[in-house]
Amino acid sequence: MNMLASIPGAMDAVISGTTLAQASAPAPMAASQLAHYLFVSAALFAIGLIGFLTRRNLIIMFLCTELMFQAAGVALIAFSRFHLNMTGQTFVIFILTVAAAEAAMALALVVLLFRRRESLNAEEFSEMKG
Amino acid sequence: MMLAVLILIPLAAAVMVAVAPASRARSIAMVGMLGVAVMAGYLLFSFDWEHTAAQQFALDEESSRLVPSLGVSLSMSVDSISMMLVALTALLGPICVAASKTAITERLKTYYAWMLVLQSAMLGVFCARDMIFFYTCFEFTLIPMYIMISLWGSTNRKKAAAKFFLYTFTGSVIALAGIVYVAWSYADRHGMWTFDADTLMRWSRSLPAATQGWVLGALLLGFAVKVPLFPFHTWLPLAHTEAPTAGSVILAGVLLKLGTYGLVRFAMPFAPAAFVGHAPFIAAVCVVGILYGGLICWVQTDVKKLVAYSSVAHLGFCVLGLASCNVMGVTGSILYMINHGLSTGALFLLIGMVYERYHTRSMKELGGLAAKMPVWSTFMVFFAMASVGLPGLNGFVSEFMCLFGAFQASDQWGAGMWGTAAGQTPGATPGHLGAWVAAIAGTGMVVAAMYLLYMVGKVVWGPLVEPAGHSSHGADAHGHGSHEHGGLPRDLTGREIGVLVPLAALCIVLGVYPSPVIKALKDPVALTTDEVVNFGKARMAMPLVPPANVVPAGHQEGDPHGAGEPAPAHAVESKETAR
Amino acid sequence: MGFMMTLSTILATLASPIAALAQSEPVHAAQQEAGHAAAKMEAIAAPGVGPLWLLLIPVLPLVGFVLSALCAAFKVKSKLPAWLTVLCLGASFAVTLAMYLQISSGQIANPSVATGFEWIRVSWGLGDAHSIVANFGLYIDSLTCLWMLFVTGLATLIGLYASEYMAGDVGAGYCRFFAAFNLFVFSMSCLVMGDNLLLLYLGWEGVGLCSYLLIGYFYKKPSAVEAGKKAFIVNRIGDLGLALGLMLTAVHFGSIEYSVIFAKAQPYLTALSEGRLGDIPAVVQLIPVLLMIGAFGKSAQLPLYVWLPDAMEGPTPVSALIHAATMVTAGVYLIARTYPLFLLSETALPIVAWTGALTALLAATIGMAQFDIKRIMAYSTVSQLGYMFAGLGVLTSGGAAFHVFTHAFFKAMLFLSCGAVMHGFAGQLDLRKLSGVGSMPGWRVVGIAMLVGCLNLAGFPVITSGYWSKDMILGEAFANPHMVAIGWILLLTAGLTAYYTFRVYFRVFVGPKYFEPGDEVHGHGGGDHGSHGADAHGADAHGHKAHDEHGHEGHGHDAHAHFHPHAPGWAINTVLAILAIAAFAVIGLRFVGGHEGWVSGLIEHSSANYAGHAMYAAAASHAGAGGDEHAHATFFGYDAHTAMMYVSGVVGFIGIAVAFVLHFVGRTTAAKSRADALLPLVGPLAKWAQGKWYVDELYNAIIRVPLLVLAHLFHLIDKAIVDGIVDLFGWVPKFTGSSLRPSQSGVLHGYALSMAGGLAVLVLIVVMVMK
Amino acid sequence: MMDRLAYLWPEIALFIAACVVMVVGISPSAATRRLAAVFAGLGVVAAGILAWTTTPSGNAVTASSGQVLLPSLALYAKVGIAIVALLLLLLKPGTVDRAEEAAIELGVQKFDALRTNRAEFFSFFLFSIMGLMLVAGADDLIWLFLALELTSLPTYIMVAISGGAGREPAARAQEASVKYFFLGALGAAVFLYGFAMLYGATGSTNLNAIHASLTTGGVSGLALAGLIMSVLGICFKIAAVPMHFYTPDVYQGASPSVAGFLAFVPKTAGFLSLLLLASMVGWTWAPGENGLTVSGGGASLPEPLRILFWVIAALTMTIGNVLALQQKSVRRILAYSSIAHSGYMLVGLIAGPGDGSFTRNGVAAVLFYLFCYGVMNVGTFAVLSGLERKTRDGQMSEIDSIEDIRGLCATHPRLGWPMALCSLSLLGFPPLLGFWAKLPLFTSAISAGEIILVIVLGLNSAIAAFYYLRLFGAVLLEKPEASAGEVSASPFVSRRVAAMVSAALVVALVVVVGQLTDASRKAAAPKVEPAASATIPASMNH
Repeated sequence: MNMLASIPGAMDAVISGTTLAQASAPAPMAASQLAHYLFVSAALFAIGLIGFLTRRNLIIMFLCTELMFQAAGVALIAFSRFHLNMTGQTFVIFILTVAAAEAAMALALVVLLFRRRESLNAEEFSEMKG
Repeated sequence: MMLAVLILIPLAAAVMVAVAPASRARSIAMVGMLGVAVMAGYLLFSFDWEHTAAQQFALDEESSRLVPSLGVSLSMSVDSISMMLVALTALLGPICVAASKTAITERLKTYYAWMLVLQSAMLGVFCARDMIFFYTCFEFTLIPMYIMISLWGSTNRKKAAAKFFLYTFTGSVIALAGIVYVAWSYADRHGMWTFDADTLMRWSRSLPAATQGWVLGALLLGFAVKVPLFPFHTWLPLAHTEAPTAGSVILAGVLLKLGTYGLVRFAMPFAPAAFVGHAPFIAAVCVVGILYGGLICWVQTDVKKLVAYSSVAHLGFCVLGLASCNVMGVTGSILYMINHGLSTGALFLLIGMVYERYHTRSMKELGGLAAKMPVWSTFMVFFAMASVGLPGLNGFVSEFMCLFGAFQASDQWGAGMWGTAAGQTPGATPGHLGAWVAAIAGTGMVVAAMYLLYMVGKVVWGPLVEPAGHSSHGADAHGHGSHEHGGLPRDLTGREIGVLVPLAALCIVLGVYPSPVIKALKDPVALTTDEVVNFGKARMAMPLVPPANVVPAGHQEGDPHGAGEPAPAHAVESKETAR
Repeated sequence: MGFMMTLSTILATLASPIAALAQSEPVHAAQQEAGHAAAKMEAIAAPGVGPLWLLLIPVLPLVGFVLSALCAAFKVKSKLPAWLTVLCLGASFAVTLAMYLQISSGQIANPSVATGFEWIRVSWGLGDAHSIVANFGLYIDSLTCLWMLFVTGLATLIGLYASEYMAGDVGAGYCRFFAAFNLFVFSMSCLVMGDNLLLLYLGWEGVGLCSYLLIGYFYKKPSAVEAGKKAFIVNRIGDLGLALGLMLTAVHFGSIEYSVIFAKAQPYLTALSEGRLGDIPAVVQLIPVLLMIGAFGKSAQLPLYVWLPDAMEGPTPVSALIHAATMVTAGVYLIARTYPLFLLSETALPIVAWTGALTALLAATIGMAQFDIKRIMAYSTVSQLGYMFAGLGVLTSGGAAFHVFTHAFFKAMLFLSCGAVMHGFAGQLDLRKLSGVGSMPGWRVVGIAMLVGCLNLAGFPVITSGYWSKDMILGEAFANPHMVAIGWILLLTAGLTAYYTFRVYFRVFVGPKYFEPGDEVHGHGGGDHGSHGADAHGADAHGHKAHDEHGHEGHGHDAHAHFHPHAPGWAINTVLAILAIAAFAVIGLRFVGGHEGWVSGLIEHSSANYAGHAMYAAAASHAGAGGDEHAHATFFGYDAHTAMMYVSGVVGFIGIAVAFVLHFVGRTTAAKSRADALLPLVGPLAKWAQGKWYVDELYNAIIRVPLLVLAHLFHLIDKAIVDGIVDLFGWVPKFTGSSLRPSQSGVLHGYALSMAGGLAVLVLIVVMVMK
Repeated sequence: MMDRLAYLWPEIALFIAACVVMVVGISPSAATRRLAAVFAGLGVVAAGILAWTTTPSGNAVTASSGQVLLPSLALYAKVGIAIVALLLLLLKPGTVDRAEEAAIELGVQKFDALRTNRAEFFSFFLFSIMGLMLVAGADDLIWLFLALELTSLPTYIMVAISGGAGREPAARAQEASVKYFFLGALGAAVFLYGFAMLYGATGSTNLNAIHASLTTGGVSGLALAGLIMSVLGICFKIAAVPMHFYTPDVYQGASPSVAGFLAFVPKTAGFLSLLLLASMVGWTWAPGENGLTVSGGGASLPEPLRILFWVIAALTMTIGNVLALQQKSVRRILAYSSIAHSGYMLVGLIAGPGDGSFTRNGVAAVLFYLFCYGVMNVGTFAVLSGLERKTRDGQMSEIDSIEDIRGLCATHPRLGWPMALCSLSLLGFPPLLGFWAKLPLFTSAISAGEIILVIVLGLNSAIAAFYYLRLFGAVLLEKPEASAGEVSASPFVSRRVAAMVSAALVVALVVVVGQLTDASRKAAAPKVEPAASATIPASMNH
């Protein structure tokens, strides 16, 4: 993915540039370490996307979107550590709450659908077209 | 203020028609139309005929402001050109209502309400001095016509109505783009938006020729669809054959004139350099339109389609007059708008009368009606002659002036083989048309004779041919019983004659004694041609003496070098045009 | 009847004022004769202001038209419109006569202008220099008097004739006929008396309209409607030429009024007379060529003559007045009126002469081979008009005018006689089905009138006016060294004319008595072509049954026994008598007044004047023959004029003799004559001549059919391509819409996939742009 | 802290109203249950008034208290949202459990607090509107993310439960909700990841801070990637091209009143967030010669972003219009027309703020268009929801195909004429509101030099003319199909009122177009430090 390729380059610019919230206490994280974390989050994101596209079961598809949410969380934590400020982590907390809300909603929807259609295969739901 | 009243009367009548019971719809509509006619008459009476070029009856600035940030205002005013066309619209209104008494039997309220709305929209177009107000009325004429065609048309009316609406709508969107571009370039320079016609004219005149070319292209495209000029005319025959009689009369009588009025009032002053530059191209399109339209008429079997194509040919002459950019040509084309409205409107009325009796328009099923309908035949021959341009009737005066305008407008008269030793040809005016254009367009007169006499020969003269259901048994001596349902006697009723007589009288009067109309048009036409030929130097030079009944409209606020309203006509003497 | 007497006395007293005029005349002519080299053309005098009562001349026929139209509106069932017409036209003739008397006595200045009201005035600049003015005014000079005299005179007579001739249609179409008749005279007077070319154009198209209405009078017959349409359209083609000429005059001279044109043409004329031809710009030389096209259209000359023979579909009075005497001479009048312009152009007059001569020859050859006597008379009119144009071409405008004058009378008489025959024999016009009519009871007057007419037309020496007028033209043709070829053509045509004229006379009016009734469509008591739907005519007093459509051919033969021809009434006979007397009286005019007679006297005082010998040298010189001096060609050594006196008489006599031998001697039946024996000798020529040299078919093939094909092609193009493109614009969005529609497959994964794909594509685009 | 609260009074009012409505909804007495809608209305009105009075705008907004990029955006947006929300409320999605309520009245079925979801519908409605107002007031990425999620989650539920009685409509609603939810979640994930990257690139989530770091430090690759990901994610909300696939099925599946809600609320949320993102990354202000000229004139968005917007705008307009041509179902036509209108608004976005005068200011044009679109669209959906037809199995189902609305002006004039007027206004026919909304788009695009886009805009409005004309013609001219089941007006008067009010607004607002345009221009005006720049020249507020 070309985005990944551009990240190390971005890192040098960031480091040389002045980041605002330069925390005093813990030592700044090295760019290479950040890249590892970002690589993991990108992978998670990709897996989630591919899972969403391939799997037919609605619950699995929802789980894939959850995966993509968590990928963003991982990235955020890595950046927070990198920038040494807490904003990223607060963001993750909120992501978790929202993900939980969505999960509740998704399962409620799945229950509603299952009662009607006895099956959770996505192909079932395609009468409307054109 | 009076113009606002003029435009509101039909709207008010339309509302009353919508509210009133269906039975009274027609009478209210007639009252509304007559109200408009009376108001137009009063305007004609109180119009200051000395300063015909001045914008009269203008609304004062404040009350007409609509969208200040966009500079859009409801500014209305009228000079003698618009006054003539307002009079024509006011005249055709009552005639159409009277003519559709027997033709329209169901959904009367919708019909008359929308006809009144159409009338007010048309009047709005002729009185508008603000481009957006003009564009709005220009667009608003589409809805009533669309409804009339799709409700009271004959066989494939849906397709005809949709094509009519979409074709004209696209054309006018392109014209709007042109107008907005000019307004934007003005705002870009002056920092303030305005859509007032005079200001934009003065501004767009100063644009470089290339940009003027684009502006002219957009405006020309928009109005050419409406006129209709040659390549954009295919909607007209379809719309005419499907429209009810009164719809056709208004469509031919006034709606086509919106295009030509737009050309003379907005396209020419907005892009004078480009217009003069492209005049030969426009003339070529017109000449093609004349011959192409004429020849197609000759092979038509449907009478209405024949007269529709003849409108394409006739309006070719009208725009040819404009393309000549000289007083003779432009006066001729404005006269042509009025004359075409009268003669072709009458022809459609006549065709409608036959359609009400025999329910067919195909020339194969009709023939030799002179035997059965002598009065109708007299009127048919009369109006055919008027539209073929027989001298003594109105068609000739305008057709001759357009042709002569084109003949005159050429630089060749001064020099070369055509020139004279003394180099002085008093009758010539600068331009790029000349003898050959007039000669080829002149053959259009012969073609006009061919197709109109073909129609008259087939429908009026010749052995009696009646459609299957209507032929009264053989040449019975007394032909009393008429089989035509719809309760119409064989020949014209008093009402129908009453509708045709005013048109015929006007044809004769305008044919024999057109000089008062020509004199009235002299100044605004001189102004327009001067603006096109030498970019409005005359208007600039005019002293600032506002004529009597013009509310001092004052300068367009924030426009430093505006010369205000053009001043009395006699100051307008465009310079010596002959070299 | 009283009116008739006053008319003949007037004619007789013509001599007195002319005599007064003549005294002053010879001196001037002689002087002109002598000083040929240095003679300066006296300019056309600036017009004086004419009295307004002159406007009565055009207004009276207009009043007649309005009254007849009212009669039509109120469905008048009597002969009232006829009497109204005769009254109005008679009054108009009286006013014309008064005008002539005042002009000749000098009370009104010779060229004078009486303006009624302003018709069209468009000015595009300062003052008059840049404006075109067309008033409803009259330009009066002797040429106008000449023309209006015979127009209104003949119109009155033929109006009287028509009152009886059209009696059959009293209830239906009678008013319409007389309305168009009056409108025609009004248009003709506008044409002749108009003071500007635009009013001439109004009259020009007005007479075209009236001829359309009158030719198409029997509108039930498709052939009549077709003929009317053909006449109007061919005239319109001519009118286009006239319009362009008018515009060119307006552009060059800055005005279209005769007085201004002649004044502005003056410098060119002086240049011409001094032989400085270079000074005349090409534009000015083009004007007459364009005006000529209009003249040829209206006066049925070579290219545009095809409409006149078909115009015989109209009732006979129409053929007599319009298509023989007045309307067709409009072309001659136009050239005479604008003669100074024609003189300016090197090529104009020779073209006119040659066209005239060729038309005369062509028409004569066709006339010889026809069987329908009205068609023969039509072709003879075309031929005689060719003579007049040739006369104008060879610079004898006086001779041409005199021929117009004489031709008007005797051709009207011939047509009316044929009309009387057709009227009497229920529409029979075929000379193979009629014989010995002159000697039948009640047909005496018609026979004599026919004889007089034929003699005049054939140009029987000395005693006929036709001879004198034709002689003037022939004389002048041979006098002019360059026009000798035309002279010979005209001479040959004179012979042919004499032959076909007397072919008709000997086949129809003399010989064994025999007749077959025609198909009654044209004649009196015809079918229900009355437009008012009034009851059909039912049994006519004389037993003609009313037939709706074409009568049955067969009916004629078996009815031989009990059908007897309907002899013409008093109105027809008196008119024929008057015309016969007039034909002879006109000879007098040749010798009275002026060097070459009364008519050329009038011409000399009008704008058509410049036929004086002084001009001779100039015309000769710029006709390219190197004007050494006033070369006066001789005819085999003798002086051209005197020689022509004898030669043309002899040729005429030979023509009559040949006709006598072939068509009278030994002819026992109406159908056959000795001429038929000669047919094989001539071979295909006879068939071709009978087929009118297939000119109609030629025009149809090279003009009408291609135009029809082109029209259908345009219609196809319009429907397919122009409309097609518009529909294409409509179709493209629909097509893309329908092609994109499957993308909405309804399946969730499909959407997700295309969303992801879309994202990828967009990112790709952004990245590419970044590069 | 207290000045932050000043932003939230309208949202607080909505929140309280939502809770009250929920409680009222489960009260045993039917009368109080029916009051739920009234309470919801009161809540929205209160929020509107509070927004009008309390929201700080213009210079009152300080860096700490809110985003200074478009300071007065919140005031205009919140008031506009409140007005359109009121109209949407009038649509009163009462079909949710009408059969159940009827059964309860007849006593056939005992009221069971657990089963009923009528009032919950209104609370979700209010929560979604609250989310929308939060988006308007957002000044932080986290806040923006939460607000967007708060806007869309309730809508998923509304779609799912809006199917109303009857087997077949419910099944269709559920299918719609599936598609909407899952694709929505995908979109959310994408823009969340974008936000993450943005944070990563700039180190802060506060919009002002990000703006400052981007303008000073320049837009790094990571920031650009983050921006693009978030823009593409948000495109789902405004149904722009790559993410538009759900729209037709969802609008057809959900009941028209909910579809009307979907046509306005997520679209406004999307556009407001796009405006914030774009103003965050571009449009730095410099007082110009006659008003404010953006540095680098209008197109100061980074080139790739501008190209992205340009391509999305062109594709959205064209595909939206073109696909609508042959549709038989009115709902699907309106769905595609809403896609097309998103395309038009994107043109305004690209044109950027210009020099601040109304006709040069794309942002003002977008805001004005949003409001006008909201008003026009409610009319059309109100008409659809105002009609219903008895299906075979006796149930009353809502109409779908164009045949059902034939001759509506004759049969139900109070619904026919609003549809006619609104479809003409959506077309942009001159005297109506739609034309005045589209005109600034034309002028701002021309002033920004996007000539090609203007041509595409013109062509599209011509193509759009075709299917709007079909709607107009069907309603006004054609005779009702005799064969189809008898189309009757639904019992809910409020829907007819909504239709008529919206039609009246479409005509009446033309008179006050001047004032409205000024308001939207002020909304799009930048924060100008009084000390630094000269007062805005007189001609500016002309």
